[in-house]
Amino acid sequence: MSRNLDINVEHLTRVEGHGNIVVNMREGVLEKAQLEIVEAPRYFEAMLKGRSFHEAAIITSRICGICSLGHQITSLKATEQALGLEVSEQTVLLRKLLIHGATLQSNILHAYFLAAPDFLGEGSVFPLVGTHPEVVVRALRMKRLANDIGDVVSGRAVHPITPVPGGFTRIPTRKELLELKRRLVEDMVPDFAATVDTMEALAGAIPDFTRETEFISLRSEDEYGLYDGQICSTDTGCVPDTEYMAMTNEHVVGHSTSKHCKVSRSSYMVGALARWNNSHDKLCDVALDAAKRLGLAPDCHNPYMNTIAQVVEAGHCALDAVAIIDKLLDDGLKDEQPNQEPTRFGTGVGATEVPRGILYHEYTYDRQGRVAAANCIIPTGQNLANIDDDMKKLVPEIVGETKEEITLKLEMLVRAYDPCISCSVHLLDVDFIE
Amino acid sequence: MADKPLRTDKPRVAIFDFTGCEGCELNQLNFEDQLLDILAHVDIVEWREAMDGHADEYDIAFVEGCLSTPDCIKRIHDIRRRTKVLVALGACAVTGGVNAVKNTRPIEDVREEVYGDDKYLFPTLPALPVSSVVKVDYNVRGCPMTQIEFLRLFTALVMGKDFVEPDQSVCVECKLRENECVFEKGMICLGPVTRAGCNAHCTTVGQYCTGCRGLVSEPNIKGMEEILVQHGLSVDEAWKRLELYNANQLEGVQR
Amino acid sequence: MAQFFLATDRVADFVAHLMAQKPVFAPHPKGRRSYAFALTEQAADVVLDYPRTLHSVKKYFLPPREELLTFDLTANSGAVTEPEPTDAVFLGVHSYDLAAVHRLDFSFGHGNPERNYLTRRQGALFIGVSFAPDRFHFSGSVGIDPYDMTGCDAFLTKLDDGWVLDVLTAEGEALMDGFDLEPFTGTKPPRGHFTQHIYVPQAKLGDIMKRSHDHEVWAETADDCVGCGTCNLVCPTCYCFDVQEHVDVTVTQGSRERSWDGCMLRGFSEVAGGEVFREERAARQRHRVMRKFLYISAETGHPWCVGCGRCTQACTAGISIVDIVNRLVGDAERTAVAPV
Amino acid sequence: MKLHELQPPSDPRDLYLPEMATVTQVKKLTALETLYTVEMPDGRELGHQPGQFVEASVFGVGEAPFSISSSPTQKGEFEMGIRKVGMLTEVLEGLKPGAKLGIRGPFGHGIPLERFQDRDVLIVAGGIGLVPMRSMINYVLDNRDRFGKLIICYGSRSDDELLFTDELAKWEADPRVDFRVTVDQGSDAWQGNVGVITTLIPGLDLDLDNTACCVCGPPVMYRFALLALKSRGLPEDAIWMSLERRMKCGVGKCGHCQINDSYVCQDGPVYHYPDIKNLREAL
Ligand SMILES: Cc1cc2nc3c(=O)[nH]c(=O)nc-3n(C[C@H](O)[C@H](O)[C@H](O)COP(=O)(O)OP(=O)(O)OC[C@H]3O[C@@H](n4cnc5c(N)ncnc54)[C@H](O)[C@@H]3O)c2cc1C
Ligand code: SF4
Ligand code: SF4
Ligand code: SF4
Repeated sequence: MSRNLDINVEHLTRVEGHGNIVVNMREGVLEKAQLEIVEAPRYFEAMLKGRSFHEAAIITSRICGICSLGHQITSLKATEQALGLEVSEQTVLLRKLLIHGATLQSNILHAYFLAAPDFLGEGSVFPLVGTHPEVVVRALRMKRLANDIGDVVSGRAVHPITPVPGGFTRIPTRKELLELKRRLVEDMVPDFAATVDTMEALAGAIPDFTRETEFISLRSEDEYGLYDGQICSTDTGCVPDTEYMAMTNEHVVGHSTSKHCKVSRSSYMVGALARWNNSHDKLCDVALDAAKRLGLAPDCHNPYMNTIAQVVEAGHCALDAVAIIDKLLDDGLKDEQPNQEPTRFGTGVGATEVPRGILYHEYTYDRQGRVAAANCIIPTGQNLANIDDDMKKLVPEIVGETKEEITLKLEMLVRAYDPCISCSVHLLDVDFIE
Repeated sequence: MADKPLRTDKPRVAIFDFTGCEGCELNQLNFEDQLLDILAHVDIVEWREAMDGHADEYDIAFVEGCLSTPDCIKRIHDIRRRTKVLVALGACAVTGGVNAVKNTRPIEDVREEVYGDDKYLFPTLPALPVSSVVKVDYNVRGCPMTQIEFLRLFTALVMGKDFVEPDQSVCVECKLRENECVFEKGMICLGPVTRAGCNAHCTTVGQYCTGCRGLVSEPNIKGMEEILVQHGLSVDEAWKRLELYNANQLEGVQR
Repeated sequence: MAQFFLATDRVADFVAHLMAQKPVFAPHPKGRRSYAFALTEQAADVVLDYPRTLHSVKKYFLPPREELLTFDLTANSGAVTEPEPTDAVFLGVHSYDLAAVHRLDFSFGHGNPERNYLTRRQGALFIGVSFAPDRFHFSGSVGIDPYDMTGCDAFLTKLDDGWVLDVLTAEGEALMDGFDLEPFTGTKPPRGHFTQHIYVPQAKLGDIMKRSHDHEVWAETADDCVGCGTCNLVCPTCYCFDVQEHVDVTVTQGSRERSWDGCMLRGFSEVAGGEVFREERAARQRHRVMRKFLYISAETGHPWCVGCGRCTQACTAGISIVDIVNRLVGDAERTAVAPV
Repeated sequence: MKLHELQPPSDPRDLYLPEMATVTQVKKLTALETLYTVEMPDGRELGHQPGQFVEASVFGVGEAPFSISSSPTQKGEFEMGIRKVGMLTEVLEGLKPGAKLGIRGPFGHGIPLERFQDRDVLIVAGGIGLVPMRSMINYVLDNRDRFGKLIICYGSRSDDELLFTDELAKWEADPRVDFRVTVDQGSDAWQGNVGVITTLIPGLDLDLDNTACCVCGPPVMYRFALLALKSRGLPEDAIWMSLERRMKCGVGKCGHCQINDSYVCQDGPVYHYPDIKNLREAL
């Protein structure tokens, strides 16, 4: 088929940040298929320069409101490594609990509010308030609880307050943790089961599309690695987090204020699907069960399934959060003060799995404890090349469909990555010329 | 309704984002307990982060983010023309937010540092608060925007009454909550010159106030600098801390 | 009335005995090195030997935030929020804080007696405790001794190995009922010395204040003062308040709420149209200090500062009310004796 | 120790609970000012003195002090003249007859009528200061034989901001009233005096030994009006003035209206000039 196609989706909706989808086909030859990021550049690395180590995480959590917790924790890990600050086991457990809360929150938000409207043929979640009130109320209840984990443990779900270099400025009380546990067990577990039912009913709307690519994520031998682990690639195996540069290979691409990344192929994918492919063996039974019902199998190469991988992961986060709370309470909560006495001034790297994929921060500090150099590599930035490559394969496959169908599938593809464009990227616009 | 001043029509609300982290918008989706009540009082006609669709006119426009590109300036004028009430949502929109830290350094250095030789690919301006370009009717301060303040403003707008910003220091709310002052812990704090309204959220959970809600009117900056220096910061570091959220407001203030 | 000995290792039992009868509000550790009055849940949490609490017991009679009315916007009707009467023991109150309560009794009991305050205040029983003056206390200068038992139902005076328990009223006696106590026959140890002093009595201070309206100390302090209001908010005798309306998100219900306010805050003396009557921080500092040592004092004969030292300890800018007053005193004396 | 001496007040009317009064008439005075006629519940008399004020409120919006503009001789209802300046007053402006309004009061010291009795009465009112003074003016007119001459000096920023224009015309026409009015800036149609209010004072025919004067106006006016009155030879103890401060309670607790040791809501708003002339911050 020799078709001419110009798709330009400006300011793609229901993603975080501003991006455009641009597709050009001339005489059946695809000239261009890419996600353009039009978010205004923010210059965070430059803003960090000269700031005190007390401020680094406060500033970097403002890179992105959706993954503020991820940035905060990653930043703290980099700072602690650079300054030689040891943290306690309790601190690590509390941080893991926070990551579970944030992942749960973000995955639920994405599945229900941003992706589900596509499956139901709606433009937003608001019409669902009228048509599926029980689903909306359930989603809100799950989101509330996930956010409450953030509120209780970090003072605030968006731009957390209490996690600081070396620990926490406030330790949650036993009572607060018990209440979170009660709600996780009594509300979240049944709500998760109901979510799987809902998603199962909708899964038929997920396009069937496969493209082999490289998947990169953290993997830990002890658990489903979100807080720490080795950086693992489905192509090349694992390296320690300090060698992160070899696993990203960042370069600037003209159409994007965010930097693109590639490692062994022209592109790679990070995020829930990458974590699934690398670490599915570490998920709890409830999550594995959900995966089976939702048709998610290991080595899945359909990027649209990322949304399903997020749902599966949400179940794991909910249950593992309960396990972490039990451990914290069994060990007895200690009223610890953050350890903020640097033992050295050097370079440190933090790598964390945040909802959209692996996130890296690297800082170098001077002898006054001020940032001398900084580098942040954001998951959505890493995925951009992969999205472009997906589009290049997808468009010819669906070129026989109507412009509206093609546009919708492209938008859904981009949304499936749950891109967080304000970290780096923006929305899509598709314009057709035939 | 003769005996009630409340308005009866549902205001049309639109939400826009400029340069920022979108945490303020996210915070609007985080009103899980109130979202349905809020939706009962307004019609949301445009909100890119949450829905498809576009409207030509609105009663209330919430604007998040600072203005940092020529395109931002164009868009904000357009929004101002289409809306009756314009609300700046969050620190980025109200003061420029953390983005304005870049204004304290030469813009060329900033661009070079992040994008190297590719620096000219992206147009950029100083990070400006919305009010420096168009008239802003109300502010919801904070980074992220303070939820309780958003609700206060929201109810005021729905009732058709004015909204008065608090103009006291965060110390007032901090004391109302009987917190131990973080200075007692050997930390520093910007609460004394920062505008209240957050119910001293950060200091209540043991972190220092970073000044995200902007300055009180007529702040004694010299006095605040002195306090920070007394507590061990260098003058330079004291100013860095003060500028984190207030770089635009402190521009030209004597050190 | 009777004097008993309470050994250190029996204090927790004593607290538990009180708790069995009434709710007990007492000092607890708060934060890294502060104390705050709180409802006692475990007797062992109570700290009797402490320098000062963040807020005084004022917070129980004049809460930091208080609902005055609730209203229903659909019916356009309002109802008073009835104050909860107090039936509790306030354990471990320092003499100056009780003196401050008495000053508030005056402010809320005279003129237009206020039901909210008086209802809460009425049923309060006090067990005072002595204190060792630290570098901020100066209550001795305003006539309040660390061993002063005025207004207490019982009083604990610190010994090396325990406490002297003075039982002072019938209510106090009733509280001790059933608690085994041995009489105390010794003498109380001498009380600790103050390191902070105001050098003239209130009788003279009022006069000095009257003449100090234009003293340069106000402007000088204003250079350092950041107008944060902390000094007002921690003061046990400050009682100014703000009133605000709150409407809930359904826009059908709401409340009229008052909260502590302070004259050091710029907006406090603002009137409609934006004019601020005490625009200068210097004028506000003067008003605060005069309120403590001149205005109400001229009417009652008592200083309205009880020497707790809170404002000085808490001031973010390190401003000391004692230094201000002594500066005025010193300058007044110098001009008084200077040859004409 | 229990508080034995001080019992909570037995008065069932709570200090802070407003009574729900009814707005019976709303009349626009100028672009900014509106006159409200208000009836207390069950038609109860408010029972005020000229110069006193009430705390008026709208639930969910706020409460503020407003002078009572009608004379106590006007029974059954009272009036308030309110300028739109902010949140509450803006909402008040939208009220229609039949609306309910929260009222507490009357509060404060009004004009001490006994000190004005049998003397010539001089009223100096600037701008919205005429609102409370109107209560006194009409009181004097309704009790004509108890007072001497009535002299009114009224200054306004411009002629279209003049309040109560029909009453002004009546006073002007009344042979028992010496009525003078001036505007800072007149329109083309304005034929009367132009100039600030103090320019009216030198020309007044005053019986200096037998005049009681009350002054009310914007903060800046007082100092100049006092100077003018004193330079005419009016003794200080013949002068009263009404002051304005923000109030949150109206009953001498909240501290907002305090000028040195004086609470405007208790000791004022009408003060005897000798009592406050040395009160710094007062004028
Ligand atoms: C004795 C006396 C008599 C008076 N008589 C009259 C009269 O006859 N006619 C007349 O027009 N005026 C009169 N006034 C003035 C009148 O009280 C004011 O104009 C009135 O207070 C204006 O109220 P507002 O709410 O409309 O305006 P604003 O002062 O703008 O409103 C402020 C409102 O916001 C609230 N507010 C203010 N600051 C804050 C903050 N920081 N945080 C939250 N909320 C805040 C206040 O509670 C108030 O409700 C009189 C004043 C006094 C003292
Ligand atoms: S912690 Fe900060 S906000 Fe709180 S009282 Fe201290 S200085 Fe003020
Ligand atoms: S003025 Fe200061 S020292 Fe005096 S009672 Fe108040 S807080 Fe205590
Ligand atoms: S606490 Fe200190 S800095 Fe704050 S208002 Fe009082 S005197 Fe000023």
